[in-house]
Amino acid sequence: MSLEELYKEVILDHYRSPRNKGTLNEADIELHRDNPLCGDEIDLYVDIKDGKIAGVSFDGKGCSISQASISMMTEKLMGMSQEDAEGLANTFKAMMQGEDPQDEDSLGDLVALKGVQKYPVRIKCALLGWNTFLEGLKSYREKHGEPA
Amino acid sequence: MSLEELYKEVILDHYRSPRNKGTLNEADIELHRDNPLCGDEIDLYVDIKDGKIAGVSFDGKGCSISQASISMMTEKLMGMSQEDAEGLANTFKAMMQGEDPQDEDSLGDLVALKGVQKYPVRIKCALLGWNTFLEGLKSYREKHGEPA
Amino acid sequence: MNANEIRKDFPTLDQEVNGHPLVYLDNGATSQRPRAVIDEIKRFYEEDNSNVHRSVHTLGERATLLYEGAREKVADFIGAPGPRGLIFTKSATEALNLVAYAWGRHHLAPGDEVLISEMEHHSNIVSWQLACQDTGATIKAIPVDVDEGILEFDKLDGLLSNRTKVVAVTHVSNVLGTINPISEISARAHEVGAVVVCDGAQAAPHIPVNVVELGCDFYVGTGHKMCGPTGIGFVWGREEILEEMNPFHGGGEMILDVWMDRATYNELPYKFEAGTPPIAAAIGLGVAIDYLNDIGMKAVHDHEVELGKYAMQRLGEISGIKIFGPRDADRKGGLVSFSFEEIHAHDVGTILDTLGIAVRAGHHCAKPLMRKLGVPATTRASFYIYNTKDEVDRLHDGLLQVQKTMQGGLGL
Amino acid sequence: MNANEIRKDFPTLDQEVNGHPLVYLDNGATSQRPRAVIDEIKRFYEEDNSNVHRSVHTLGERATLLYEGAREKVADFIGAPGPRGLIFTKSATEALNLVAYAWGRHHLAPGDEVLISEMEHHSNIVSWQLACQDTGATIKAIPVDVDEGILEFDKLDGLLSNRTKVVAVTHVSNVLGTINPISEISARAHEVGAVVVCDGAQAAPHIPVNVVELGCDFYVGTGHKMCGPTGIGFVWGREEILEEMNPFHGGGEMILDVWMDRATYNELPYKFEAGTPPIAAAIGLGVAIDYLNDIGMKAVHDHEVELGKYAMQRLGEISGIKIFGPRDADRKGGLVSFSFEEIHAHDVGTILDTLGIAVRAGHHCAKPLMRKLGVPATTRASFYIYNTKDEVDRLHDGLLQVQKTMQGGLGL
Ligand SMILES: Cc1ncc(COP(=O)(O)O)c(C=O)c1O
Ligand SMILES: Cc1ncc(COP(=O)(O)O)c(C=O)c1O
Repeated sequence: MSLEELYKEVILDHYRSPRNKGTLNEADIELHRDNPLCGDEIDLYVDIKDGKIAGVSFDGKGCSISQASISMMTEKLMGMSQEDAEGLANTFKAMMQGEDPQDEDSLGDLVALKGVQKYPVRIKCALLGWNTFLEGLKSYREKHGEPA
Repeated sequence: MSLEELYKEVILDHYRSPRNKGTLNEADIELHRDNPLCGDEIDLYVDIKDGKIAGVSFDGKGCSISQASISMMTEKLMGMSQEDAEGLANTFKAMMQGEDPQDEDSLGDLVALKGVQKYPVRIKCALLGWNTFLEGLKSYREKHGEPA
Repeated sequence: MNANEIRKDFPTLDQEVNGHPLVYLDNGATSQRPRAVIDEIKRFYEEDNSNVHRSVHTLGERATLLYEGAREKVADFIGAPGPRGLIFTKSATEALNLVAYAWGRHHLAPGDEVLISEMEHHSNIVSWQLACQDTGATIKAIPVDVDEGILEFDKLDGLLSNRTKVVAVTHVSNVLGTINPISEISARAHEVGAVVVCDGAQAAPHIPVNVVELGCDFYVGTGHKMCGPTGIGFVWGREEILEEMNPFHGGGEMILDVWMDRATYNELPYKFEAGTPPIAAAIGLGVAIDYLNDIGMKAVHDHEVELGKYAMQRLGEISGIKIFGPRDADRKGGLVSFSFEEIHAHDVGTILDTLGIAVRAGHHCAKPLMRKLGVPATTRASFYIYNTKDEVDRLHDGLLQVQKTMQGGLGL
Repeated sequence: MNANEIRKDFPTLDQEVNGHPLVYLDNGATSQRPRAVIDEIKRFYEEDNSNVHRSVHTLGERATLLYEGAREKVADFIGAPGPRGLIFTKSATEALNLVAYAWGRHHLAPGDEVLISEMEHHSNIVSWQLACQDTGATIKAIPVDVDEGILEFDKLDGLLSNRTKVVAVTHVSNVLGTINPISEISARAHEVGAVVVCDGAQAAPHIPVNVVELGCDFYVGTGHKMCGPTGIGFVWGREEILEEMNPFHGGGEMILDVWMDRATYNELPYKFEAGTPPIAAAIGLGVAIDYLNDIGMKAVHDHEVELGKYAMQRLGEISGIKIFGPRDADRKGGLVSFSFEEIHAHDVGTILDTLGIAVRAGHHCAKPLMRKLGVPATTRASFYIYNTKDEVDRLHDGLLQVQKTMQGGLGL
């Protein structure tokens, strides 16, 4: 794997200029998680309106893979229905675990992270934001009596 | 090592017809020892008069190596001075530990046991009687105020 | 399966010992290793050698994939529901001690009982003795029926009670060859709420094993008796039990975070694998398992039953021999323990060695069983996939020579 | 000594990673193995493979002689008075846990203190934490002077008291490279009657070691960091202390006799080696020690000091880099830990790997020290006998590339 294949320009771009960084004042999901292996940390904020993701932001620090992955995630999730968001998260996880999902096209730019597969230790970095989102969504639904 | 080299006729002879087997009624040294590894057991009896070994016998059970070694030992020790007996025991131990002592000639028939060297686990069998004798001699001297 | 073909995969077998072609019948102590295992260890050290888990570099990732791949193979091999409950240790002995420490020290109390059997290996006796010393619990043992060579199963109910916290029994006896009825024992033990530890050191190499069918809570094995390297063993445990257990060794890899005075622990199975594991040995064990799977464990067992039968027949022809264990070769692993009234086991072993035949002579780390059998030691011939009937014949002839040497004139 | 010649003995080094010749600078995690070690493991498995100690057959005797020969080599290598105090374990981690269990659990009590240091590896922290949990003792730590990268030695007297039962300190820090003044620490610790445990995992591979001069009571090492195989470590202990200690694991080989409810224990060192040991790995370690002795440990250290100096100089040229540990390369082992304000260690590690350079990025199993240094992780380049100044240059250039990638445009 060459440097260019792994550290694709789009990853570096999101790392250097993260999108949706900051806090949301009124968030339905607000969750802090970290990756004890490398010290990566994230605070995720999601605002849900009418079953759709009306706002999403994050704060945190960590390696380029985790930060770029989260930044790209926030862009993607914005405006999605809960179900579509959950589906996307699972598709992304499947790709990172080497499963080659059928709907990989839906991932768009996120496919840039595929190279991380080769570094199993780093897969956890790429998944940090997504796992935090899925966990947050689950608690949100339980709180609101929706089927998990 | 061939069967004939290891199980020399003299060893088998002592094993089948052990010399000086039995108890001594009046023994200065009387000691029971065993080799926990293989279950060999020995009772050694030594009668000392005027610094000389006036009588020696043994009882016990075990493998041919331990029993032949003890039987040959009793023959050799009979009549020896304490010092010579101790010297012989140490010469024998040296040989068994692969040290090629200068006075190996003094061992006579005992040289037949040299082949056991190749089987470190069995060296303990060959030494059982001798170590028991040295231990007994040491206590005897301590009891009688002689330098150990 | 063809033992004569299989032999060719085992370089050690192709040598002379004391001027005779080697007959290796000490597989109960340790098996030989096929070329595939030896070559993979060499290849690993030459190409992928690295530490596992926390490396972000290429060699580290390769080593980690191989090591975790080996874990999956072992878990599959014993029918475990998944690899998370499969912990690598250095030996079956360490595996039993892991359970006796990490579970035993935190669950046993005065008045509690540990039920083992009279046919246990020292590793499954002394490990529990030490746990009992530390906790005040006591040991009981299921007796052995010496004539039949089996556990006195009808005594089990009388021995089990709500005081019984652990039942720790061997799957296959290393002295008698007996295959114990673990699933029945598990069922009865679970009725009184005891945890079942099964020592599979002599089973996993020789018969198909499925921990779910056995119903045990812990299952222990060792690589060096099953074509794998020395220095690698394993214990599988039910995940629910492992989850709530204390760790065993403290160190790297088994933690999530560490402060000066406390730590949080990693998920299964890493919580129980502190420090750098025996990486190359684990990978070698994975290849050994591939090798055994290629043959098929049913075929392995069938071959050993056949050899066992033949050995019982040929050795039975020898006057003055006493054979221990079940008479029915179908009901036991492929080994035969025996003794002669007048000849010490060490002489048997040494004379056979001068004839190029390697067997075990001694107490086989089962002193309480020796006492029960009324002998200081036995001689044991234990078979594996590469042994042949010709070798059994060599053993038979060798034993006649032993008798000739020890009892008659040399007459060589 | 000539690193370019030595390299040829290490097959792993002769490969490309991601299209670049491998630069292996992760020796702190594990070293590579010379061909002599790999070949001996193969030869042993092909020719002498057998279990040790209780076999009376030829293969068993050969294996036993090789295994015990390895013990003597290790004992000599660390200046031990003899092999009886030298116990083989599977790793340094197991070795430290052996002391924490077999000594710690039977000598610590509420009110007692275990004194470690802030620069310990988790293996020398968590092992004692678990012992303290079981006994009610507490842990204290000698602080680290972050600027100097050394222990605050003047704090030692204030920390030691008659409550101190154990002082457990690393000989060489795996993060800072600091060589600690063990003989002074031993002397002071002995004044208050404490037992001294020295973690030599990062010392024995790199500097001459003499346990008598160090004055410690236990000394721990690990094979895989010193050219030996994985799965083998050791602890040397003073015989008087080992004699009166309880055993650790219960099982075969560590006993003299066993009854159902009790056992008597074997002499040293076997009392502490229950079960089948990592035979091949121990024999491989013996060959590794021959290999290191041929070079000479003084020469090994000199080479690493030279490389360390050169690395500090070249890395010091890079803007924005922060280097941890003693500035004076003479006073430390051959490793350099560093970080960049704006770049995560994992990105450094991964990008270097794409350039064929293997380093360690992470907390190095030393989380308390990371907290003290105020970083979540560092990058560590650790050297060994086969590393060269050219490789340090490759590291230097690689780090410039890391900065370019992470901070600027790609500009490749
Ligand atoms: C200072 C120190 N102590 C202990 C250990 C643990 O050694 P092992 O890898 O043999 O478990 C290491 C290496 O990881 C170390 O660097
Ligand atoms: C039944 C049984 N349990 C346990 C062990 C100990 O296994 P290991 O040699 O891996 O310590 C053995 C072998 O010696 C055995 O036969």
